[in-house]
Amino acid sequence: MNGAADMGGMHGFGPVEPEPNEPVFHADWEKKAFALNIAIGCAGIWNLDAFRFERESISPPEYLNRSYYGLWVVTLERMMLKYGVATPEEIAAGRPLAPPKKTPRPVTADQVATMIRHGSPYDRPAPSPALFKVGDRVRTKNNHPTTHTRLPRYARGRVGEVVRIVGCHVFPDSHSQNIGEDPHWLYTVRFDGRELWGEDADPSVRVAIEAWEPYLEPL
Amino acid sequence: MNGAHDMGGMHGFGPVEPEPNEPVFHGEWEKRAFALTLAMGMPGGWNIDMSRFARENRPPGDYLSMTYYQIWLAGLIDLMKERGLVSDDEIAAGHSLRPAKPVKRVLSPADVAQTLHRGGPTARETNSKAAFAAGDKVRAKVINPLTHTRLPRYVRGRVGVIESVRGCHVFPDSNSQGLGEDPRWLYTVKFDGRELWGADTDPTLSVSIDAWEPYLVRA
Amino acid sequence: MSGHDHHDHHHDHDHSELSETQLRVRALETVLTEKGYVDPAALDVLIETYEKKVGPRNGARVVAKAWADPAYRERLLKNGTPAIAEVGYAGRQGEHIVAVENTPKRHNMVVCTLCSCYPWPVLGLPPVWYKAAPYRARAVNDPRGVLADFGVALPQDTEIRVWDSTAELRYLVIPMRPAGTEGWSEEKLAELVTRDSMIGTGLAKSPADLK
Amino acid sequence: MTHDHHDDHHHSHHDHGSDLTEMQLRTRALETILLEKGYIDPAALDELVDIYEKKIGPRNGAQVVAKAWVDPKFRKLLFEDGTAAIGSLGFGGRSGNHLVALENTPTVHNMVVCTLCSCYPWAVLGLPPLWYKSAPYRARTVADPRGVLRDFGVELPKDTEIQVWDSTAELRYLVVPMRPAGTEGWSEEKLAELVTRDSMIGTGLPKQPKDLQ
Repeated sequence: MNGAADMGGMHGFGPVEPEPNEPVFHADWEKKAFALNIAIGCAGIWNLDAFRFERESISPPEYLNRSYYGLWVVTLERMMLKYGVATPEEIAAGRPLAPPKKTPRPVTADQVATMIRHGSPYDRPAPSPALFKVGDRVRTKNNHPTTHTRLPRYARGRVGEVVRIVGCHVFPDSHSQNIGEDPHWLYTVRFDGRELWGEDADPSVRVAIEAWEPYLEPL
Repeated sequence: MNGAHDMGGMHGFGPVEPEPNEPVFHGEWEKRAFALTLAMGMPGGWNIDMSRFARENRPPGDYLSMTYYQIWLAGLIDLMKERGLVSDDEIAAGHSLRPAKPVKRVLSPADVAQTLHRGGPTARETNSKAAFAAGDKVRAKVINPLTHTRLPRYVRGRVGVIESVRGCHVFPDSNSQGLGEDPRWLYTVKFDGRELWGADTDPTLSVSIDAWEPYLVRA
Repeated sequence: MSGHDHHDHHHDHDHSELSETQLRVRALETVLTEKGYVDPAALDVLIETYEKKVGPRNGARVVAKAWADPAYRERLLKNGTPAIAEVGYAGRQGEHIVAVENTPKRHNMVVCTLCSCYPWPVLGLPPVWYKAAPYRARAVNDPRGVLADFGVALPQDTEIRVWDSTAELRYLVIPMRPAGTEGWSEEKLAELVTRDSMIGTGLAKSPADLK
Repeated sequence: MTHDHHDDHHHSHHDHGSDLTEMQLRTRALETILLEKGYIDPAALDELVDIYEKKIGPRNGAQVVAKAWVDPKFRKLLFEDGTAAIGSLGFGGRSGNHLVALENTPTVHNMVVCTLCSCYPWAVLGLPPLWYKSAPYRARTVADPRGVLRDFGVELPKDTEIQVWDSTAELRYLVVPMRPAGTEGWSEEKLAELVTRDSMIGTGLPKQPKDLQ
């Protein structure tokens, strides 16, 4: 979707302001917001792509004016409502008013380390041979789905070169809508800066993205 | 400038919510903000393109959470401060703290009707020849200036057809930077919806913009 | 452009915001009048003009005349600005007006995705929704969805032309004349012309609506 | 770009008063609901926080870079199969399942960003700093990387090619900066001290030996 999150190439945000000796978390609630999301994220109720789509669906003014973990809290609430983990009344009351529909399988403390070590690999067996190979010139499609996609607007309808075949990966555009992992071949595609930003862009700049095969068409 | 104002094709803002029997102004301050902005144009000495850039040139998060006349007010204040007509301490104090800068003219009540009637035509005489004619296929250039432009992001790089030649008009990209009116040929360019938004767009949709010659190349 | 979809956010946002903005405007007006940059009486005339005098009734008269007078309609479609001046409307934000006509096969819709360009002389100042993100964002890529927000559904095969006012050209939609209005006077016809029908987010009223 | 709204600008970066307390309340409410419904184990939350606040951080990546400076065999593996290479040092898993190392050379400088959200190689760099997740970095890096480098006080020769990698999938990138001169014979530990977090994102360069005096 073309939400506020897709901000590559936007202007007006001012300079980058690194914070000297910045702490990992800026408040206790941020620690909780982080941990809650990771823990419940691994409980198999929803997937990461669906979580990202929910977050980018937050209205642009709110998205741009919430802090990073503020967005995590708002997104967690929306996911809990959407996936039946809690009702609006429970969120408002700040406590459960009924037992959970399905008995949950929480991640316990002793499982955390292995869960982190294992991570969640996205590569899958390939259902078909790859269409493109390294060195191929491709054009990204100019699609504007209202659902989740990982093809940023600044790179749509642009010509680039395949610089890596990553392998077959879960396809977020389908996975986020809970219509299956739908694995597709994934490539790293590199663009000349002038192809993205115009002929007077810095000639020394290249920008690469990862793009699934459905994003690409042969030149 | 790729600011939040350039929002054609964005998602996530929700439905259009027309207000039944909406008043022209939503509060006394909106009337005064509206009138102050128009009245200050004469003594201020800025043109409409400078005024538009002053409004769009602000952090996207702020732009999207300000109401229409709050943005007008913020733009007016920036224009006046840039020209030293007022300063922060005066705005804070709510009073003039030092003598005014001399200005060419002040809008008098008698001027109002006449200036409104005259308006600000942007058409200009020229002896240059238009590069394009109705029916020509053109491509909107990929440009991403940090300064003011009237070429929305959603058409950059896309191919359309010249629908009509509108004559020579003041060129905002120059006029907004005080580089003179720099009149250029102006065309209405028609784009098929699928060219803008992808193959599965409503085939009955076409979108046109008014584009100055420097925005276009022959396709 | 505040977030409409968050109604509570919108309102509590407004109360604290509003009083602060009222104070800022009052401070500005005092500073500018004390410095002599602005004549308060001129402000009142500006406000009076656009709150009371200039509004969509102007455009309705133009549309009604185009419906009733084929020669006028021809002149209007060929060159909007002088034709509209014949009826007495011209000037600021209407220096270069283009009239676009709806037909059974084509529906026109006007937007300014970049700010709020709107034909003031014939329609007055634009409504909030015209200047807000939901309309500006969706008019260009989902006009049928926007029409649905206005309760309007067009046949699937009707061509939809969206005009994004990116220059100083201002567009006025000439809606189709409703059936059953033969012999009507221009005044009566003008009553059928709604503001939204001249933007393209609505249709003209039918005679039944006037009963 | 006038920045007179600096305070507003900041406002959108960090929580201001009301946002903070609002967030504390909302988070507490969520935790209570999820805990009492049995969805979470509070001890697991503490463990998660402890791991990412204290255990996993940029020192992991510094160790990888130092080894790549010293050990040609490891360097070759790192650029052929980043995941296996960091795995051999015990790093991997979450946000490190598909790691790709990027080699800075005298003619090519790499920078990593996630314009769409905040993708970052947790396994080797821990959780991302605020600026990495903020709009100024996400918006500008793909279009004006040299401008962003200036914000970090870094100026590269005009003809150096700048490669920006936008992490749009689950690949996670680690920049391997050039080894500073004057470090012949240094141990991996000592070399690792020169490797700053920013130099592994591409917004900074490694420290020089004299910086360690």
